[in-house]
Amino acid sequence: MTPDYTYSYLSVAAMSLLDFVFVLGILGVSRMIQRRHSYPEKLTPYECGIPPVGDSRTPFAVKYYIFALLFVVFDIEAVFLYPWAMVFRSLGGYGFGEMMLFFAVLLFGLIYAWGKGALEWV
Amino acid sequence: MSNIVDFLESFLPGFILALLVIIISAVVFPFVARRILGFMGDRLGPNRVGPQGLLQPFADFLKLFIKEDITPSQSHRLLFILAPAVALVTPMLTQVVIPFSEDYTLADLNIGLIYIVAVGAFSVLGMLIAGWASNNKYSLLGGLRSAAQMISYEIPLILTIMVVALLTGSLSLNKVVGAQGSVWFAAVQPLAFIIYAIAGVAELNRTPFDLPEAESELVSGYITEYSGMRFAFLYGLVEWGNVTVWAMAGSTLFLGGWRGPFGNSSAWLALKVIAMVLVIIWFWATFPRLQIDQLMAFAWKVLIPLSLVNLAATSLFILIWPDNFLLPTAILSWSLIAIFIAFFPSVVRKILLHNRYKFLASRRMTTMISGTGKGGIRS
Amino acid sequence: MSSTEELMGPGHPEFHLEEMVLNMGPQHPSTHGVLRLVLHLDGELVVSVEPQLGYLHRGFEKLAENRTYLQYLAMISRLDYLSGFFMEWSYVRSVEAMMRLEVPKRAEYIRVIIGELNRIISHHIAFGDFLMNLGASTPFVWAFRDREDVYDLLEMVTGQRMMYNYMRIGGVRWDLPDGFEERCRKFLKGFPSKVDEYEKLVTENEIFLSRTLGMGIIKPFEALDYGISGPNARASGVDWDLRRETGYSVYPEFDFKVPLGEHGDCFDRYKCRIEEMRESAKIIEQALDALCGGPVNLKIPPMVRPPAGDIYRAVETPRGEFGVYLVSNGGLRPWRLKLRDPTFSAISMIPKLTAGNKIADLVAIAGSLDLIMGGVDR
Amino acid sequence: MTAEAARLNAPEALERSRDLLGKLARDLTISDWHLVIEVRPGDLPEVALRLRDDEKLSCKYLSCIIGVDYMDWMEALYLLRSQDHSVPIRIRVRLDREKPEVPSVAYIWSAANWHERESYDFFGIRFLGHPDLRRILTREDYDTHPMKKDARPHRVRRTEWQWENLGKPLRLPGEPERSNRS
Amino acid sequence: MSVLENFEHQNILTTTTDKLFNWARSNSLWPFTYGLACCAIEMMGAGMPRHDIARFGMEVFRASPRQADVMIVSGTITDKMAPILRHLYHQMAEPRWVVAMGACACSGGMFWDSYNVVQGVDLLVPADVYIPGCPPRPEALIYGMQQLQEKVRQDTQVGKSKRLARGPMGDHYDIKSGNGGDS
Repeated sequence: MTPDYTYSYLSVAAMSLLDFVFVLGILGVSRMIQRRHSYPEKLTPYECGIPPVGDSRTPFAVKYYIFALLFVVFDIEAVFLYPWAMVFRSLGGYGFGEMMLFFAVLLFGLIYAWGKGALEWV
Repeated sequence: MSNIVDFLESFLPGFILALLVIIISAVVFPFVARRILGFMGDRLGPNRVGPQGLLQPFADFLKLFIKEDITPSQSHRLLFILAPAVALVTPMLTQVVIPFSEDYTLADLNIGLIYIVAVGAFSVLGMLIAGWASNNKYSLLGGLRSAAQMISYEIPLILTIMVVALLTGSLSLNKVVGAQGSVWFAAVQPLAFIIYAIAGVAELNRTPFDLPEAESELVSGYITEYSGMRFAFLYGLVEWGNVTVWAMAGSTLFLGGWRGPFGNSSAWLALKVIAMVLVIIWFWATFPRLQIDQLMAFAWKVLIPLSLVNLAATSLFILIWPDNFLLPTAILSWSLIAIFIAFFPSVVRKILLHNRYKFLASRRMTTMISGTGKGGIRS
Repeated sequence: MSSTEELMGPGHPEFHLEEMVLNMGPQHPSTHGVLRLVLHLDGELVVSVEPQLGYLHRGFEKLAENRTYLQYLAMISRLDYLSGFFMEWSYVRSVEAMMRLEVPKRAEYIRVIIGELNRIISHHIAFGDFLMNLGASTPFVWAFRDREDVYDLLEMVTGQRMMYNYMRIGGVRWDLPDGFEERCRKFLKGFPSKVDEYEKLVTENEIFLSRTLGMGIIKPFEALDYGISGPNARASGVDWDLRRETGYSVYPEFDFKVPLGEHGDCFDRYKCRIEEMRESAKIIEQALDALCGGPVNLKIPPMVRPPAGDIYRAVETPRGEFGVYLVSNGGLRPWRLKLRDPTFSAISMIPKLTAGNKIADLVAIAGSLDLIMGGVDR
Repeated sequence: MTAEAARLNAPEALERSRDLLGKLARDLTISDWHLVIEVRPGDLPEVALRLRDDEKLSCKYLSCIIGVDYMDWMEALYLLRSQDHSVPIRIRVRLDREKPEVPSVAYIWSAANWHERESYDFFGIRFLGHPDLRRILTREDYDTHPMKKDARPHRVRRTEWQWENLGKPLRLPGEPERSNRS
Repeated sequence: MSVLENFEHQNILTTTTDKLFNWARSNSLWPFTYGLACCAIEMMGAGMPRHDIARFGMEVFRASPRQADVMIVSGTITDKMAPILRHLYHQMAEPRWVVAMGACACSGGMFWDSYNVVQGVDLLVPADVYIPGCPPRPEALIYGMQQLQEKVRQDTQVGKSKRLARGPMGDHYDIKSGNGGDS
C-alpha cells in the first residue's frame, strides 16, 4: 500500500472528524454569545400552536419500509455491478450474458413487486 | 513526524477549500436565488443591505448566529445537535474526490464513483436523525418522507453513474474527466445526464421534489424545530452545499469537469456549477410539487427501468464496438430520449395518474351561455 | 381503524398501528388563515379529518344588534375580507328590499362594475393560494401583482384598497371619479392577456395536472346536499348562478357565460375560476358601455328605520351564495341579522373529500375550495 | 338544465305544497317571493322529507338554518331552494323558548349538520338526533349561548391574558373551566 | 445567557458587538407566517411585486416560530385564538418582536365590544410596534417594519442579565423571573 493511498483515506477520515469539530465548534461559539432564555413553554413541541396529542414517535406506517426493503435489493445489485463494470471488457460476451441474467432476475423482481402492488402508495 | 506534517500540509488546505466552497455557496446561492425569484415574480428582491443587497446574506447569517437555538424538551438532545453535523458530512466529503482542476484533487481515490454514492447517503441520515430527534410530528413526517424519497432516487442515480463508469472504464473521477477530452458525456449519454439531473434534484429535495420540507403541508418538514445556527446549518450550509456538490459531481461526470473550450481551469468547473444551480433555482420558481405516490411511482416505475435499459444497452454496445463505442452509444441514448418523449403522454402519465388518467382526456371546460332576462324571480 | 390495519386484517395484534393525530392550523401556511384541521393520519394517508372553526369568530351577528343600520355597513365588509363589496351589497340589498327602495340605475351599474372588479381580485387570491398550496410560488406573486392594478381602480373609486365601505342604503357613496372609465377600460384591455399568462404557466403543467385531475371530486348531488354554491358547485356541473337565476340588480341586461365543470375535481374548480375572471371582465366592459347618467344614491337619512318584518337577500359572491336574513322590529337596529356564508358549507365538505387521500391532496383540495375563514367564523 | 316550462312561480309552488303537505303545514303564505311554510317541531322531518323527495319541488339544497330569538318564542328557519325551480322555500318552526328542541334534519340534508351546530352554539336550540351536537364557533368551555337576547356574554378577564402572567401555565380550548371569570 | 450580557457597563467590546449584532438583526427580520384576518392579505401584499418588502430582506416568511424573528399579528385576535397566539409567541426564539398590524391587533378595532374579541395583542404578548389602519396599507406595514428596525438598532446587551433578574419591570425578555431562567 502506497503512502499516497493511505493519505487519501486518512484525509477522508480527518475531514469527517473536522467536520464534526467545525459544526459543534460553531454551535458552541454561537451558544456563548446568543441571547438565551428558555422556560418550559418555549421548549414544548411546535404543532401549530396547539399542544400535541400523543407521542410523535408512534409506530409508523409500514409503507415507507417497503421501499427501504426494495432499496436494499437494488443497492446490493449496484455493489455487484460496479466491479463488473470495471472488468466486463475483459470478461467478454460470457460475462455480459451472466450479468444480463442477473439484470433479468432483478427486473423480474421489480415487475413482481409492481404486480403485487408493493410500489403503490396506499 | 514528517509524515504527519506532510499529511497536514496536503490536507488542511483541502479542508479549508472544501469548507469555503460550502460556505460560499451557502452565502451566494440563497441570495442569488432570492434575487432571481424576485426577478421572476416581477420584484426586486433584497437590495437594501449594502450595495445591491450584497450584504444581505451576511446579515442573515450573523443574525442566525446570534439567535437562540432551542432544544425542545422532549427531543433527543444529542441526536438533535448532531444532525446538522451528520448532514454536513455529505457536501464536505464528496468534494474530496472531485478534481478541481487538471492537477488538483484533494484525494484522488481510485473508487471515486462508488465513494460519491456512498457518501451521498449520509445526507438522508442527517435528515432522518433531524426528523426523529425533534419529537415533532411534522419533522418526523418530513424525515420519513425524505428517507423514502432519497433511497428511491438513489437507485437511478447509482445506475446512471455506472453508465459513466462503463464509458470510462474506471471509477476514478480524474479518469472520467480525462475520458471527456473529445466529447462530453452529456452529449454521448444525454439520457443518463437527464436521469442524473432528475434524480439529483429529488435527492436534494428541491422543487418539484421538495416534499420533505413542503411548506404548505409540513410547515418546514424535518427542520421545523430547528432554530438559530442549527437551522442555518441545515437550511443554508447543508442544503446549498449539497446543491453545489451535486452540480460539481454532475459537471465532472457529464460536462467535462474543468475542461473548457479554451484553456482548462477550475473556472470552467465553477461556471458549470453555477449554470446547474441556476437551473435548480429556475425549477424552484416554475414547478408545483409532486405527490408522494407519484414521486415514488416515477422513481420505481419510470426512472429505474429506464436506467436499467440504458445501462444494459450501453454495455452491450461497448461490448460490440469495444474501440469505437461513443457514436453508437450516443445514437442509442438520443433515440431512447425520443422514444421516452413520444411515449410520455400515454405511458408515463398512465403510470403516474393511475385511475385518474381518464380525467385527462376530458379536461375541457364546457361553458353555458346565460339567457339574458331568464331569471326575474327575486330571491 | 386505519387502512393499514384493514390491509393486514382486522384486530391483528402485531400489526396494530396507532393513528397519528396531527393538528393542521390554526397557524399553518396552507389553511388560509385560521382554519384548524385535526387529522388522523396513517403514514401519509388521511384517515379522517375534523375541521375546527371559530378561531376568527368575531361575533358579527351579535354586533349587528348593537349597531345602527348605517354603522353596521362599515363593519360588514370585514366579514369575508376578500369580497367585501359583495358583503356590503348583500346587506344593503336586504335593507333596501325591506324599505322598498328603488335604487337609481346608475348606482346599480356602478355596483356591478365594482362588484365584478372585486370578484376578479378574489379569484386572483383563490388562484394564487391554490397554486401556493401545490408548491408553486410564482403564480402567487403574479396574482398579487395583477391585484394591485385592480386595487388602484378600486382605491380611485372608494378610497380604500380592501374595505370599501362604498355602498349606501339606496345607492353608492359617491359617483365614479373622472378618468375612471378610461383607466378601467385600459385595465380590461390588458387583463385577458394576463389570464392567458397564468394559464400558460399553470394549466398545461404536467405536475399541476397530475395533482389536480380527478382529485377531490364533488358530485353534483353532493354539492347540493352539502349546500355548496358558487364556482365550487358549478365546477361539478350544477348550473346555478344567482346573477343569472334571480337576475338581481342589472345583471339580466348583460350577456355573460356561466362556466361549468364536468367532473367537479380540483382542476375544474381552478378552471372555473379562471373562466369566471374572463367573464367578469366582459361584464365590466358591458356595464361601462351601458353606464347611464343620473343620481347615484337616494337621499336617505342616516338613521333608517326599516319596517318590521323579515327578509332574505342573497348575492353571488366569488365563493357562492352569500345571503343576509334580516329581521327588523321597526327600530334603529336590526333585531336579528343572519349571515349565510358559502364557505361555511364548503368546509363542511372537507372531511368527506379528503378521507382516504394523502396530506398533499388535503392541502390541494382545501386550496381548490377557496376557503376564507373570515366569512366562516363570522 | 331544465326547460323554462318546468319553473314554478310562487303561487304554483304554494298549491303544490298544499297538496303535498296537507295538514302537516300549519300555515302557508307567500312573503317576499318566498313560500313560507310553518310547521310544528314534531312534523319537521316528515315535511322536510316530502319537500326534498317531491318531483316538482325537489328541495335538494338547504341554504341555511337560522335561529331567531323573539324574546317570547324562538324560531328555527330553514331556507330551502330547488335547483329546478326558483321559488325559495322557508320552513318556519316555532319553538318553546325555555326548552328549544326540534328534530334534526342532518340525515336529510348533509348541510344541516353544521348549520344545526351553529344554531345550537348561538341559541342553545337542541336538535334531537343530531349526530354530533357540539359548539362550533365559540370556545368549547363557553357557558352561554351568546345570541340569545337575554344572554350576557361574559368576557375573559383581561388581566388573565396580560403578559405579566406569561409564565403561568397555558390554558387551551377544551381544558378545564376558568375560575376567574368577570 | 450570553457572555456579553454579563457586562454591566459599556465597553469597546459591547459597543462594537452591539452595533454589529443590531445591524444584522435589523436587516434580517424574518416574519412569521401567521395570518389572522383581513390584514393578512395586506401583509402578503407587502411581500409582493408593488411593495416588495423583500428589498429589506424581510420576505423570508418562515412558517415555524422557531425560525422567525418577528410575529406580525395581522388581524383580530379572538378568545379562542388568544392562548394559541401566546403559545406561538413563547415558541419563538430570542430575540423576538411583535408587530401589531391593524386596528384589531392594536386595540380590538371595530370589534372592540364583541364578546369574543381580545382588545389588542398587548394584552397577550408585548408588542413593539403598532400599525393603525383597517387594514393598514402595505406601505404602512413597511413603515412600521422600518420603525421596528429603528428599535432593534437601539437594543443593547449591556446588563441584560441583571435586568433579567430584576423582574417584570424591565423589558419584555425579563418576564419570566420566576420559573424560567437560564439553560
